[in-house]
Amino acid sequence: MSEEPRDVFKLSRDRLSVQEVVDAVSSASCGAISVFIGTTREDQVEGRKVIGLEYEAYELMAQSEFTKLCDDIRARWPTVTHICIHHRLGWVKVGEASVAMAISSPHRGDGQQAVQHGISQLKAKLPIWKKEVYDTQEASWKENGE
Amino acid sequence: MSEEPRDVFKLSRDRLSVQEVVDAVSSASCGAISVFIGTTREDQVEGRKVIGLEYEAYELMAQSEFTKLCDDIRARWPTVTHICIHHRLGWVKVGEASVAMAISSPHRGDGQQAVQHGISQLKAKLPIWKKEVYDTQEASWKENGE
Amino acid sequence: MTAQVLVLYFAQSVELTGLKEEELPDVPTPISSRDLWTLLLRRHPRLAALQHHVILAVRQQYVAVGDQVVTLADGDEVAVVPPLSGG
Amino acid sequence: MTAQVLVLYFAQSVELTGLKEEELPDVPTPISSRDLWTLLLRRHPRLAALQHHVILAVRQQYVAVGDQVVTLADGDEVAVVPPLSGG
Repeated sequence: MSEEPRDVFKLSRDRLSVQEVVDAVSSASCGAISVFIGTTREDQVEGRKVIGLEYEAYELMAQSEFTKLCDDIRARWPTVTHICIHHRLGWVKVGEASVAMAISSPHRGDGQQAVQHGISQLKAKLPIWKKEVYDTQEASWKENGE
Repeated sequence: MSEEPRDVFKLSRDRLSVQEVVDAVSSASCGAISVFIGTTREDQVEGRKVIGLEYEAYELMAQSEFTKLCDDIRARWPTVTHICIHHRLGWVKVGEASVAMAISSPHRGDGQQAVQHGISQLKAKLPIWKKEVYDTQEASWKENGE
Repeated sequence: MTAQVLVLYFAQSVELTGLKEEELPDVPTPISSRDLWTLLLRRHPRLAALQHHVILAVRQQYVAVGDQVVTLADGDEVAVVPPLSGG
Repeated sequence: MTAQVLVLYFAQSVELTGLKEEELPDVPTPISSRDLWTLLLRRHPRLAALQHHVILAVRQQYVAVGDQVVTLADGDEVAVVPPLSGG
């Protein structure tokens, strides 16, 4: 009755669908789906207003780093069933989601910890970059963990 | 620029929409939405197979306990912006979601902790009950924290 | 003094009493929550299956079965609350 | 020995070099990652803005700029990896 674990990764210029990310991890053997959604925050930086973010990725390498990330999660939380990350590329305006991650697990504790760890690792390891774009037409590249 | 915090609670016999729960907490001032979805797990209990769960609630009191739960979360994590819980009533068959909770916050750490606490409190405090129904036509009332 | 209260049953207590709710016209008040439970138990002896597992709710506030004294008014809701299992 | 490698630039390094990628026909191999970075820096002096903040990726594996020696073959991908900011 046990299912083959699924690791699903998608980079896309389209709006993210939370439902699609959740459906990708759904499993009759799981009682819990833990989800994190990162959105572009309205922000003021030195008097300039952030109007959106521009994302780019080293796509093939992002896929292989995602596979390592999944291996790491499964080593730490062996009960994790399915893992899905969708990340947007290109222009993401304020209020829209840039990343969604979902993990299914039989019980909720493991999945919630695994999502927290997974998002930290995604920010530390996946070759993806964003530039903050301001209402003044200026822009600046961001750095995680600043 | 700061928004009025929203506490949204819905009990419903319809299928849960994750998108609706996420949209209920979305906010331009937030960079993080943390979500938990509880689903009915396929399970064997003493040789009988669980085919679904039957939920009921003391509806008015559930609403007032939800308000207390939100007050408790906001006291512990003051940065929490919006909180939404949708809980299903009636028949929920295996694989479907019975509860979805979403919390938005400026940064992700607070929201993720708040969702974990929120789901524990929901299970401990909201006057909602479920009966496991088996393929043998038998059924038994469940108890959280067994 | 007595009050007319509306008693609500949930989950297993519906099956044990065969009722979802009933009006009780002459509940003494003030009354300890233990005496209130005993009164319900006398009306519905099968509720004994929930003994030690049940709590009450009076006007939508939880009250453990014990020494706490509650004051009831006409129209108040009293609920029988078997172990919770939401989520 | 030398190898012909494909260098990929991302994020700020695209703006500093004006390039998304370029073929380098004569990269010595084996080579330390520090010497590889120095070679890129000589071609594109503006990359100095990333000094101490950059790492490389060789055949899609991260390599810190330092003593580690990499062996390159024709067609290998080398990427300039400014500080990550996904999520």
